[in-house]
Amino acid sequence: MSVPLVPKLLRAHLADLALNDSRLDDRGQWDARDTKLETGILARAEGSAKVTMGDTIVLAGVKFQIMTPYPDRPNQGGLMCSCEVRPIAGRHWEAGPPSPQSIELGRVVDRGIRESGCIDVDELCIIPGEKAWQVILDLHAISDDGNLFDAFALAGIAALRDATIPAERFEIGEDTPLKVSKTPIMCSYHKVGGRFVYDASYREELGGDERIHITLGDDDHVHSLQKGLKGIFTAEEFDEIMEHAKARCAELREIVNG
Amino acid sequence: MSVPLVPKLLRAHLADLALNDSRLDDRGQWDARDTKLETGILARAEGSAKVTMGDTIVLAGVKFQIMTPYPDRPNQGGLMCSCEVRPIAGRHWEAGPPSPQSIELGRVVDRGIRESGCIDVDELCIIPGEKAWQVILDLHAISDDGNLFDAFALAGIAALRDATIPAERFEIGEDTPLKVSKTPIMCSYHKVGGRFVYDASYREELGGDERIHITLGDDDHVHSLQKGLKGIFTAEEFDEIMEHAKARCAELREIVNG
Amino acid sequence: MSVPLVPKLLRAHLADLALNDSRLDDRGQWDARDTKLETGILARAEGSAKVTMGDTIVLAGVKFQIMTPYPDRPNQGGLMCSCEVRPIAGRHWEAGPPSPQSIELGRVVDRGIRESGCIDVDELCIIPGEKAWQVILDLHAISDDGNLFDAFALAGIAALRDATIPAERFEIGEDTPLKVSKTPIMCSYHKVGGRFVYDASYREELGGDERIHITLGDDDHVHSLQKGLKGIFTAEEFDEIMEHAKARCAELREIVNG
Amino acid sequence: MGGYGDVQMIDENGLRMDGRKPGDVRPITIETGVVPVADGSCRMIWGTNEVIVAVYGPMEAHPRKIQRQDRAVLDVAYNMAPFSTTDRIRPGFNRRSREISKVTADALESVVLLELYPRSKIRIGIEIVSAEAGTRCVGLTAASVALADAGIPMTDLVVSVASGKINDVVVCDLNKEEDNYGEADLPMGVLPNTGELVFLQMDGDLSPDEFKQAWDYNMDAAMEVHKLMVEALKGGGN
Amino acid sequence: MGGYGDVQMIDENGLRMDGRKPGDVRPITIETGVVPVADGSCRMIWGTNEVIVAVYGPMEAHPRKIQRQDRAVLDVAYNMAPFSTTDRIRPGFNRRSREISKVTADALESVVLLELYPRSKIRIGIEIVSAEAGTRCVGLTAASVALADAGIPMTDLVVSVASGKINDVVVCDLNKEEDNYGEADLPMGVLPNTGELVFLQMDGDLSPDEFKQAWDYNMDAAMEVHKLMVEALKGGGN
Amino acid sequence: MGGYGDVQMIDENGLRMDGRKPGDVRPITIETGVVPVADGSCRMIWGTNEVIVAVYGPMEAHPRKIQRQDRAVLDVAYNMAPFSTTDRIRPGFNRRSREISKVTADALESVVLLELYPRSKIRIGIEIVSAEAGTRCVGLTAASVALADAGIPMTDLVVSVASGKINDVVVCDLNKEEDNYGEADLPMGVLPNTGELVFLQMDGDLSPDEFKQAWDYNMDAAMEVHKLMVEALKGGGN
Repeated sequence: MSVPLVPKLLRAHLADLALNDSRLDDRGQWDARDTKLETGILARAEGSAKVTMGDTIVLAGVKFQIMTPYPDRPNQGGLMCSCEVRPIAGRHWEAGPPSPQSIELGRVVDRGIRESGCIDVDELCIIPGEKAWQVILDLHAISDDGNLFDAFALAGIAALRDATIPAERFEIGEDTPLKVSKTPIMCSYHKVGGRFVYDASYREELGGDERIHITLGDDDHVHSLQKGLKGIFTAEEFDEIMEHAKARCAELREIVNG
Repeated sequence: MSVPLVPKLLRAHLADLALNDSRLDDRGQWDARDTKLETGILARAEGSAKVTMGDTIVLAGVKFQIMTPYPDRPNQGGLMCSCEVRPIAGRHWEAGPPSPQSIELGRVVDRGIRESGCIDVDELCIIPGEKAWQVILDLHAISDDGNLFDAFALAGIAALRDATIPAERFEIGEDTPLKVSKTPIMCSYHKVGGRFVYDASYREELGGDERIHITLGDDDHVHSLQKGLKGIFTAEEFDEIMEHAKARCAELREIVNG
Repeated sequence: MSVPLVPKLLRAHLADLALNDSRLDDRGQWDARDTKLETGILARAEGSAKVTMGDTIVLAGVKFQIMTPYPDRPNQGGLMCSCEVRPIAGRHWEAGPPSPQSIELGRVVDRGIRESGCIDVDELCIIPGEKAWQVILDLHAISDDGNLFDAFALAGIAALRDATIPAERFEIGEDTPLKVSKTPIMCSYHKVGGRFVYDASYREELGGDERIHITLGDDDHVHSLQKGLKGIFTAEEFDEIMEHAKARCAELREIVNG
Repeated sequence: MGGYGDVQMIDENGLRMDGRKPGDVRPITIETGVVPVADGSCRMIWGTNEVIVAVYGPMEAHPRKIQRQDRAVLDVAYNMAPFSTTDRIRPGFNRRSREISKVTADALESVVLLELYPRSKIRIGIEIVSAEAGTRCVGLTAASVALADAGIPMTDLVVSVASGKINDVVVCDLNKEEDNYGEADLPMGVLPNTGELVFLQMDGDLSPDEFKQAWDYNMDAAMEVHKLMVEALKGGGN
Repeated sequence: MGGYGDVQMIDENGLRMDGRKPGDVRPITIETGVVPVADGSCRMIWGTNEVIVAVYGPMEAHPRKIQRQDRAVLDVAYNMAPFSTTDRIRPGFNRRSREISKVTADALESVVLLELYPRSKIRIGIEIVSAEAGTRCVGLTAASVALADAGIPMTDLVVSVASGKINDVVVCDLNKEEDNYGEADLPMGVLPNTGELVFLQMDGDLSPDEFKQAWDYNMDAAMEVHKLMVEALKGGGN
Repeated sequence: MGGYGDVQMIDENGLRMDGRKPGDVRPITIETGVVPVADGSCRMIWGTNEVIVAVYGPMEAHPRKIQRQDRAVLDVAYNMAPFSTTDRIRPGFNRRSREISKVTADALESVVLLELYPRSKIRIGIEIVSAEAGTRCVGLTAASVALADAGIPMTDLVVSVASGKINDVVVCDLNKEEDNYGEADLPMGVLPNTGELVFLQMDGDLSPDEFKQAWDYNMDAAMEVHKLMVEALKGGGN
């Protein structure tokens, strides 16, 4: 991502809107954009999902490979999560080696899914010490109008839930659905115009300050947190965000599980 | 290769020459530069060739390695073709990672040789599923005065025909000549001054537009084509080129086979 | 390392000092800065050393890995020496891929140690053809005020002498000290103000010309030499340097062995 | 080209495994405006290929060394998504993608009126999200639709089709199995208004007669696909 | 988080394997001025972590494209030395190091008065020469001491501590074994004068109540460590 | 240095396996003008080493950051062709080649009158197309001939030779087998008119006396090779 000059006029405008408790697209502070989830949409992937949040669109695809288990964990397969934002996704994404921003994006989404323990890597073992399944979740941005974090996380867990282990193709038994025991959901908050808002658009990200990413699992258990960018926040601000995240994650979990 | 500013004067001059059916070095539209082929000229290679076309000079060297056959093709060895143009070869070739131009150069030459099926990869198998010969053809430019494509292709097939499998050094039997059953030959055409010419020099390339590379095998079978660079051409132009290529490839094939 | 503009004033000042047989810090031509050696100072390394020479500080750490011996040397383990100078070490060291300067630094220090034969790689074999110890010596600069070469070489041999093979952790017998049979020592000389001086500071390096690195072993045997940077020197200059090196290497060898 | 001539892919009636006659093209769907943040975009489904293209620009060309004083530059990034094929593709640098990006840019630069936008850049991202065979053709064709959707002036659209040979029979628009076992592949990029070419590659083995047949199939198919492109751009493609 | 809940790491008296109570921090030593050629520096020994930080600048920011017209940029390079861990770390590019460098820079940019030095750069090199657990916290904390040692104006120091969970018990400042077998890790970066935060990450599994406990442990520990930092900067730390 | 002292490489008459006496140099052929598009060039065959060098320039130095206001820069690219050795060499970045390029540039910068060409660049491409032993010496020597062939003013030619030790005997100009089993290698770069040095490396084990002998062999050999270089430049070398 190239570094845009901080748009001072945009910042001033966002601050004005915040004073009137409004946003660029007239949403309230905690309102989400229209969110749609489709699964099973990629012909070659073993599991897939497409998430649309306003003008943000992402795809997730699951593939399987055979791996040799690590010597210290002979009974375990693996889960790998990889994120790519390529020039298709927006004027501000240039080709080239991964930027610090996209590395952080991948790692934060990966952690939210992995740390929830939603995939039992012991169940991926085929022959202890010799063969196991490696699940690879690839996240691919199509259109970035902000909040790729949440879109990737949502598409990612939905694609895993949609996935089938292609055992027949590898000649090791029958195809079976991948077991996914939990549904971690990420909610992200950006400080825009001096206050935190939910589900920021790209222009809000551009004129905003720090952001906080929260991944919650079943029973409001916390699985991952990340504060990104320069900025200071108070414990009270964090508590308010956390309360919203609990409610919103539950809503989104319904969509995935339903 | 650094991007030279398009030399407008050169283009104008080339257009004038074309109107008078002439070229920078007084050649006719379809005339080749003086072409020489020597083989067996590199002390450490298992097969080698040097091609001189005017002031363009290239070397080709063949080496052999032991490879494990790919699981889905346990009875096959491999053929790899690699192209390098380093700073020695001309003022316009800078050191650094491979440029798009040199990647295309390598891939086009590689395809012409590989797609002809001139090497039977089944014959390279030593022990099915375990050991096979990998033939590596390295193409190396010494002096680039244009048309590296044809020089590389010619040196490449000649070096393969010169090659001996070094079985003794690897302690697996006696040295035998590498079997090469066909003789694919590439001819390249550049649009210069509004018409296509054969065997362009570097200055013609610099002031020219698109180029077309044709690899023909025995009986005028087509093995590979590539159009390079910006430019539009008609079916009639292509037919004329193809007719010349058939005659010229046959001439060059005589030189290699002789 | 970024390329500093050659500081002409600094060069002139250094030339003046040389005329008066003096140096920036009042040392004589062959005088060393205060040199300190500590060993066993890194908690996670199997052998370690810290060398302080004036304001130059470096660390050396030894780690062990299991390697498969090379097919042509089934009874040998390996010794690898790796050098890093990262942005912590000085204003003039930028992050990024290794510069030509740091590559030379690593290779010269590596050769001095390796060529002395101080580690008998046959003794590192565990099971012939299957398992052997690979000794990895990592040299890490903390503060670069000149003459990293000598500091790295001194810390390196001292860390090897401090090292214990961690056989227990790898479950192959008892921990034993690494055998180090010789004590190669490097002395470096920079041409500053038109004459060679020993143990140059960073500012002397900056305003100096060529440098000569000499590694001597027991009985004044020569193990490695390297002339670096642009510059011409005479056989007489070299002889004078070599005489000093013999005396100084013996002194430093006492410190390491003691 | 795999060249396994012993797999039977044409039946006794001269039909292909998916029921097509030798000269038939796979089913094609074209949709524009699918990337909301882009200046122009296109999704093309061609057989089970699915390709998404976004166009950005004209915009400032940076770094400055890529600028041309007298025209715009096209910056084409063709990429296969990791999940687009049966075996996952590792992301990152890839010579094949670089080469396809380059020949695609070469073809499109032949029709875009670059001199209208000196010193600027037009970026074209081509993502193969599901790959069957002929992705470079689908990518190039979809890119010309996306450029038109972005309102970039062009002398013509570009239609790209590949014919090939299976079981010694020349057929149009190879599908996946045909591509795996086929003996030749001839992709072309055609300007439908004039029949001129801006893109040409070929791999494999074709006799002079076979070559002529494959060429003709491509030309006919290009005219057919062109109609669908025009419809999609008129708003009827969705 | 390894998540091997069956290794017993808290004894019957509620003490941890190294004898600490759940809320205790490991022993800490802080020293400044340890890199003679730097403008400011700090060595922090925290348990068996050993971290050295050097600060250079403000100095000219180059290449020019990284310059900001209205403020300084922080260039943070966090790195684990190859010999800093039980298994050697290969030098070179590393996504984890990049990410930690970035979050550390984000945290420090929140307190350094960057607008005092337009167009300049402040470089912070963080070298982990011996790693136990929590190196990112030690690196960030030591970096704020080194910045102060260099005389760079800041609104506050940053103190970073991580609490976590082992055997279903929330504990402060995980050591190596606890980190290997622990079930959660919550590192925070706190401004001791206001209790505000500039850094926050978390991995693993914490119920809402456990999360609250871990948060509180971090806050208390931060205040304790802050005292040692102030002492070191006053010259009493060595 | 392999250091296998048990392979007998000197016979009872003190002759080496290729019939040379200890102080003898391998046969050498020198030819100029072998790269037609270059400003100067040289092919040197030395034993079974074959090296081709091309010189371009002085020309504009770009990118501008490599320019020096008061002198030209030398851009040396030493490379071993993939087919130049028994086992193929993978193309691409290589620390050994980088280091040899650097020491070669350092040596040549000591004799080229760089200050005649401020802000410009002289590029020297050194390709080892067949390697025996001592390629860095042959490359440096051939480069000085190619510079002279290009008409670049120099204070002197550079002649580079390596002596070494096999079976505890010091010998001049190691061949391939001697290099594989030898115990030391001392390459030097000499200015034949003054006997001064611009290049010096050494690896292995030499006693003070052995070192003196190897040094003297190099000096004598350099004078001998110098005559062949002068002949080739006068036009008699072909």
